[in-house]
Amino acid sequence: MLIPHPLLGLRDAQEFTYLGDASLIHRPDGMAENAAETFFDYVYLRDNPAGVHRELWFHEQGDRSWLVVTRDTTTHEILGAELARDVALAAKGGAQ
Amino acid sequence: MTDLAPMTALGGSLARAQSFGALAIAENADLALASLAQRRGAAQPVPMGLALPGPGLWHAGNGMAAFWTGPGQWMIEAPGRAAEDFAGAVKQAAPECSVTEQTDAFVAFEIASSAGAAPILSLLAKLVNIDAAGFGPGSATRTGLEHMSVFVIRRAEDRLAVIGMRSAAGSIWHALESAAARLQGE
Amino acid sequence: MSRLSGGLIDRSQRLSFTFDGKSYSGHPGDTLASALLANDVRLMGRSFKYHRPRGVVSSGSEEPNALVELRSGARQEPNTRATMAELYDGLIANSQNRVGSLAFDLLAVNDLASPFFAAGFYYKTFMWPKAFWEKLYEPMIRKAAGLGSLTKLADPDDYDKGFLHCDLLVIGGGAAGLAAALTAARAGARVILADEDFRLGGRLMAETHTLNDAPAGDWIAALEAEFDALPNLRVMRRTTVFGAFDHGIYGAVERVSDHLATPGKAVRQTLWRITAKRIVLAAGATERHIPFANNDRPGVMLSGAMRTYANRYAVSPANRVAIFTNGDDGHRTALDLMAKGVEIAGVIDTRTEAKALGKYPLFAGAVVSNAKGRLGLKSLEITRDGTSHWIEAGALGVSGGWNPNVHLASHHRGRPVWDEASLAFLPGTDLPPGMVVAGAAAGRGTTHGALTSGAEAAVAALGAIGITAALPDLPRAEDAPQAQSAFWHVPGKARAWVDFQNDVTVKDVKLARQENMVPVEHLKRWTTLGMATDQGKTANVTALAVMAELTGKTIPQTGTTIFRPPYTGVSLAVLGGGDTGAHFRPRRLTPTHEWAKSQGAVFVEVGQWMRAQYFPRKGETTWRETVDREVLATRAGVGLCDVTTLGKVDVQGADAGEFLNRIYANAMASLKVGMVRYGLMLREDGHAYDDGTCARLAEDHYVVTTTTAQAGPVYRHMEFARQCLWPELDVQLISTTDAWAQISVAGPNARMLLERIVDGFDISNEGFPFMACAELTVCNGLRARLFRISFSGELAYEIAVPARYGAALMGRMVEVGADLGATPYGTEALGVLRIEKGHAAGNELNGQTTAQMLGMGKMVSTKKDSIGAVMSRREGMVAETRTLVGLMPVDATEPVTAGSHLFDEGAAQKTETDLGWITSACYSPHLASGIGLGFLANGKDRIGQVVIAANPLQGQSVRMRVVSPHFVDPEGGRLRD
Amino acid sequence: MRFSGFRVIKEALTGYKGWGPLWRNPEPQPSYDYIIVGGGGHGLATAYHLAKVFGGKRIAVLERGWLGQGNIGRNTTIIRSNYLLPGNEPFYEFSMKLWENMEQEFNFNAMVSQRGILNLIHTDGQRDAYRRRGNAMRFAGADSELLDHEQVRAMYPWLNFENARFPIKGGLMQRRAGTARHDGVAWGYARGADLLGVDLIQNCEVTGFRIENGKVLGVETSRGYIGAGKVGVAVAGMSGKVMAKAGMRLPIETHVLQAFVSEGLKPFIDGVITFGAGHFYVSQSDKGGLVFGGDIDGYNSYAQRGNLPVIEDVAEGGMALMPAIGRARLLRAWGGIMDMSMDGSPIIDRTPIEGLYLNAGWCYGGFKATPASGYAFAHLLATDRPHETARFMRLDRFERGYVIDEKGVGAQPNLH
Repeated sequence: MLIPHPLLGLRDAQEFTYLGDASLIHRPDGMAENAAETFFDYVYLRDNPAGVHRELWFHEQGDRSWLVVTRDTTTHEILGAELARDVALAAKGGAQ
Repeated sequence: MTDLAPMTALGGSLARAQSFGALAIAENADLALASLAQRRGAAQPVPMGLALPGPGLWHAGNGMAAFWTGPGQWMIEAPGRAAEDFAGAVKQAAPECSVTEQTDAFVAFEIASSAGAAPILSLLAKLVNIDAAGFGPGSATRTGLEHMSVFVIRRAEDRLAVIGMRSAAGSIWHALESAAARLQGE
Repeated sequence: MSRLSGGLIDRSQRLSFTFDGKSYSGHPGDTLASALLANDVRLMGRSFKYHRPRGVVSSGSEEPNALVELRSGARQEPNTRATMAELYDGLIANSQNRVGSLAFDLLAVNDLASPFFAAGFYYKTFMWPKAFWEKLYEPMIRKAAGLGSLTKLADPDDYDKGFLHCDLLVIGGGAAGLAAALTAARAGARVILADEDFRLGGRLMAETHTLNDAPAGDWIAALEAEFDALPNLRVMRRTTVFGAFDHGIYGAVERVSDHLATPGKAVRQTLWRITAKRIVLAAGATERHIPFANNDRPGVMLSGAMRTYANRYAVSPANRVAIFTNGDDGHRTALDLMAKGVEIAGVIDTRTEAKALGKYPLFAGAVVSNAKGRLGLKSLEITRDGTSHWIEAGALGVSGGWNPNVHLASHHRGRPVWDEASLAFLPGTDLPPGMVVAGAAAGRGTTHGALTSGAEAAVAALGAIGITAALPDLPRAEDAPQAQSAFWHVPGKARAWVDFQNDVTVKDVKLARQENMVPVEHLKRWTTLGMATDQGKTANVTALAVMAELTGKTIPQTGTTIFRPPYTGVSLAVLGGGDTGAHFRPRRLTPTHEWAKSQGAVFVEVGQWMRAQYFPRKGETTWRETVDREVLATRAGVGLCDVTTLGKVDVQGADAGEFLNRIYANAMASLKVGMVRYGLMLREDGHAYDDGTCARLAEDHYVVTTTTAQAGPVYRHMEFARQCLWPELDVQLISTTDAWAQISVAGPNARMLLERIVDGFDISNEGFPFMACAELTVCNGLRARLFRISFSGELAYEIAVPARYGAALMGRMVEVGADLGATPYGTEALGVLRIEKGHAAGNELNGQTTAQMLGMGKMVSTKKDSIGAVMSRREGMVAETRTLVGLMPVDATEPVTAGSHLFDEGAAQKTETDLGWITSACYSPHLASGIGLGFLANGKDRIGQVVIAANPLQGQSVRMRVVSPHFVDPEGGRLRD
Repeated sequence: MRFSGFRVIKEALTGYKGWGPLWRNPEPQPSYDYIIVGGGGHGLATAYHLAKVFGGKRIAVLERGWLGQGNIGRNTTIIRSNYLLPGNEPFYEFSMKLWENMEQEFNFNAMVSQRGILNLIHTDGQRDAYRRRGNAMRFAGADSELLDHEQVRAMYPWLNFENARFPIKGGLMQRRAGTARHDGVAWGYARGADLLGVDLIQNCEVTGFRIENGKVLGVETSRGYIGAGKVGVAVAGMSGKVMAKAGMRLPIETHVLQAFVSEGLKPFIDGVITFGAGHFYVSQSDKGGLVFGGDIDGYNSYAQRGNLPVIEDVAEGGMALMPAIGRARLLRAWGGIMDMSMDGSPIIDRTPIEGLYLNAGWCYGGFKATPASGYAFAHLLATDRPHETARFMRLDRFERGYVIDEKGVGAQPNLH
């Protein structure tokens, strides 16, 4: 597979380490009242779609960026890739 | 100056060098390295007057060079300055950055061709999954090589540097040596 | 005399070779198969199940019969297709899958018993008596099965891997592929043309068709000259593209030296990973045979292969040859052979309206219904309108139509589509992205069709990536429609082979139908159809057609087979690449490796690292003796150990403290500059992840250490936290593991030793207390880092210097500390020291344990959010009562063995009563007893009690006293002195 | 019809006239007491045991394609019970005992062959861990032996002992482990179930569940609605997709695992060998092919095909361990989709929806579990209580903190 790195172009997927669903970016608040429930959901439950999947890849043998890659799990077609850091910052309201 | 005697990454007192037909591979034991990372929200620095290159690039100037290693991160190279506290010097030049000594974190191998670019390209094809067509002089990237991760720098049409983990120097040498020797056998 | 005139062989040179020990000769340009035929050898192998005598069927990689063991000794290579083995001088080949000689295979008795061996028979028997399966039936079956043999000797050859990139990959160097490559290369695109053959041309070499009214060879030669001058075109002969993988990556094997006796300095084969923007598949087509009774006699072969042998290799399998065909194609063979002086016994054409195209006997509307000649075809039975007669023939060419080679087009699970007009499966629309199919593979099998479709495919493929290519002037070529009528098999009661190698007959397909094994995958699995080394290239479509006929369905309703990589067999050695053996994985050496070697150290693999395990001295006879000495020397004087392998991560930035607070279960932001703290990391699921120390060198600068094993994962995890979880924090990370040689200096004399090398730095207990750290210089100005931390329980430090000075520093410390008892120690002593002190390591931190089990439950702060904190409070984890304890045998002479399980005395020992296990064990010279660490249910409450350490695996059962895990200095006084 | 050697001879001499369909092709009934979704190994074994052991009647197995088309038809055929944890080991040992008697029971030769499995040891730490495991096996009633370097060498002298990156220091041996002919297992259970009256319905895809008031009433299928008393789902890699139709998210990800077979060779390897320092395990089939595999590809996938790097990785491991296989050829590679659970262990449990039961999370280890999985799932369906050996394989263990994590890698399915 080839991963379209947003800064470096197409890169051999072997340079990357796969983690899983990009929802792992959205870590719940561990000090909240309902943390037990939200963390169970966060750590263990997955949509596991047969189709478009947003997922985390780490460019371990490259620039050490975490990427959010959008990929179809039925065809392996890659629909896009972003720096996970940008995705995470956007989710936090663009807080700089 | 310390009275301890340094040892090269390959375990010798002298750097190793060997030729394979048109290709010469040499351990560069005197290369100083320091990493430099931008602090959050800070402007991109110009340490010691060296313009820092963008993603995938290497740039030389002022007797030094720099290559991009990640978003907001570079490696600064200084030939011949391995014995110095080079990171200290970089930190002084870029006090607002995070600077880390990396000289001995890596082993550098300089590969030169006496027959132009072709042997370099053949070697690249056997070593790493980099499309040589888009990897002209001034390119630098990190990639996998025989289960290791290395920086590959195209210093010139006929010159290449492979920089990898110092502790794996022997394995990297073995990979380079085997590939070069087999090219010779073809 | 089977050599004909002409052909692409070099008659000026003679190559000698042996087959089954007998010497023959051939010429450069021959394959083993063509050379054997030229020497009148028709019998080349035996079938898989019935051990039927077999001859060569094809002239290419689809060959099911002529499989040999090529070469000898460690280079012996089983199941090599004689049709693909290029002849070289001194070639040695042997037939396989036989007991006795090839002509008198004792296992041919299987053929006589064949009624008992019908499809699926073994599922129905061999069940009684039960014990007989492994003892009798199965060994018998295993011996009889299999094909060629491996020698159990290591493959002596070298192999390479490499990476290529191109705009267009052209797979197949026949008419279509050549036209595609020419078109694309002239347009300036980066092109790779790969063909499995050693010569370009594909079927152009096998036919007598002209191009621009001249022999096709002329055009190929001109083209090759032009190719040589195009730097943007890489022609790869002897290269099989075997698989289409994701995103335009194709696997290809180049047989660099397989045509030579030995590879010499080069490699035998190279595995290429080709990344192509676009692909033209021009893999040609494979001819089908037509099953009839005894159609597997040596001498019965594909009609197109017969043409290849005649035109390319100048050989005919016999002097008198017949053709059995369902279309015009068979007649071509007759004409070509006649032109070379071979006698045509007749063309048997299933079509009643068939016309002879030359002066040969024609049997129109007839079939071949039987064949005689066990070791080589002698005669054929021809049946027309219910009457039969026999004719003499030494070979029969069978032409049942052509199957496009759509394999690579289907590697992404695309389904080929049945085309009734051409009676073939054509590539569907669900091709791998970027692929265009051309030539016979796309059903455009005439020479003109192949050339034009190849060129058009290149234009279209390049157009899609913005490269404009022009159609070249293509040579004038034949474009005759090939009339053909569907005819799949000759009905009859005797066995008619569908799959030659695996001995699947029409009867087996019928039986599968009768037993409701109708879905094509059931058919395949029940009969083993298409599962032989040829993967059913010549069998599958025919079998589908037979099944369709039986069920009254159409062929597309019956199904298609799924093609999977590899297209043809790929040697495991080339897939495994060059570096195996000692270079299977990188070897990381510590900075003191060379020094340790000079001291006679014994090394041990620790993940990627090689570490000194112990340093034997003269007179020491066992490793234990050495280790005991190293441990005692450390506790009594000072020990030195290279601990560089521990991961080191440099953490900088204004928010470094806050960041580490969230990474570690315990607090790090509150750590004072110049101090070190032990830290425990949890995984987000609440289990212990890694431990180590965290040193604060400056307000905005920490150095984190990890365990050796987890250095990579922890760094990745920290980058995840930095980039994905808390990108708003100002933190920068970089690994510095290799940058610093780090040496542990442990023992009561540690300070005295260090005082001799530091440059005027106060390391007194007051000036540099337990858990202090500093940047300083040693040995006259060498920059260094000093940490006062202890893994051994002794007064201890770790000193770090730039890695290139590691060996020198170690040597210096041993030298200046000689009077202090300075002793290098290895990982064994390191292990003993830490077990004596009760420090958890890999055996305890195995990913299944919790902070609570490690006795560190209280370290998990409830005042802050940190990774894993929430999940560590789940019911099941809180309820866990096993805790880390020390264990000592009641009788000190008894062994303590890690991996023993703990039980109450007198309890029945089973899963339900299991109380825990011993994680680590060693002999403690300090206590003169074996000791262990272990996890024990309610461990804290059991201190002082006796439990049983059961190790039935090794027949051990030892009474153990439960003690504190801190065997040495439980109060920690030594650390702080 | 009963199969036997005598019968095979008789049929051979009389033109096979007596051989009939191995199972019927029934039309679906309007409703069943039990519907098993998934005609793979686990589904077929469940139906068989439900009918045979628990007296279940009116049972149907619904299969989207052909029987045994999933992982039962493409795996490396290994059976073993060499697990560590109490949540797993008794279950797999129960499975092992069922394997040992299944063929005589369902009258079909599935070629269960106990030629042993050898897990190689390369470090002292690994030896400690394997000793712990081997002892755990003993306490659960399984067999295990710890071999030293010399014992391994005596068994397989041609492994790479001389020039190995990771020297072989010994091995954990389970002699009762081995292989079974995967298709034969599916067919044996299918035929057995059919003979007990189970309707095996092929080409019948479940497209939805009819659920009212938190109770399942039946399933919508490509062949119409079918009512059900209880519905058991055993669809392996499709678990996420199928259970989503019932509105459930699972602690499961779907991944691709590749398996490989070489061309046929004369007997070379007797038992199963696993090489822990690389990613490689191998056995040799009765037909002569080396059957081997390694790690999963590592990314979520439903595509049923893998990529080249894993093929290379597995071959590298193979070459490192046994350089004598270099000149054998890879014949076929195929990818199956795996229901990788968050702790690497399976789930056999009720769901929050009444009447809907789940059998999933087998990762790439489902084949060896086939008999016990079927038995335990049938037990659960019939009695609403978990089978003794499967009592830890609960769906709520993740929330409650009772994970069964053999590898100790936590909630990351691609590492299990």
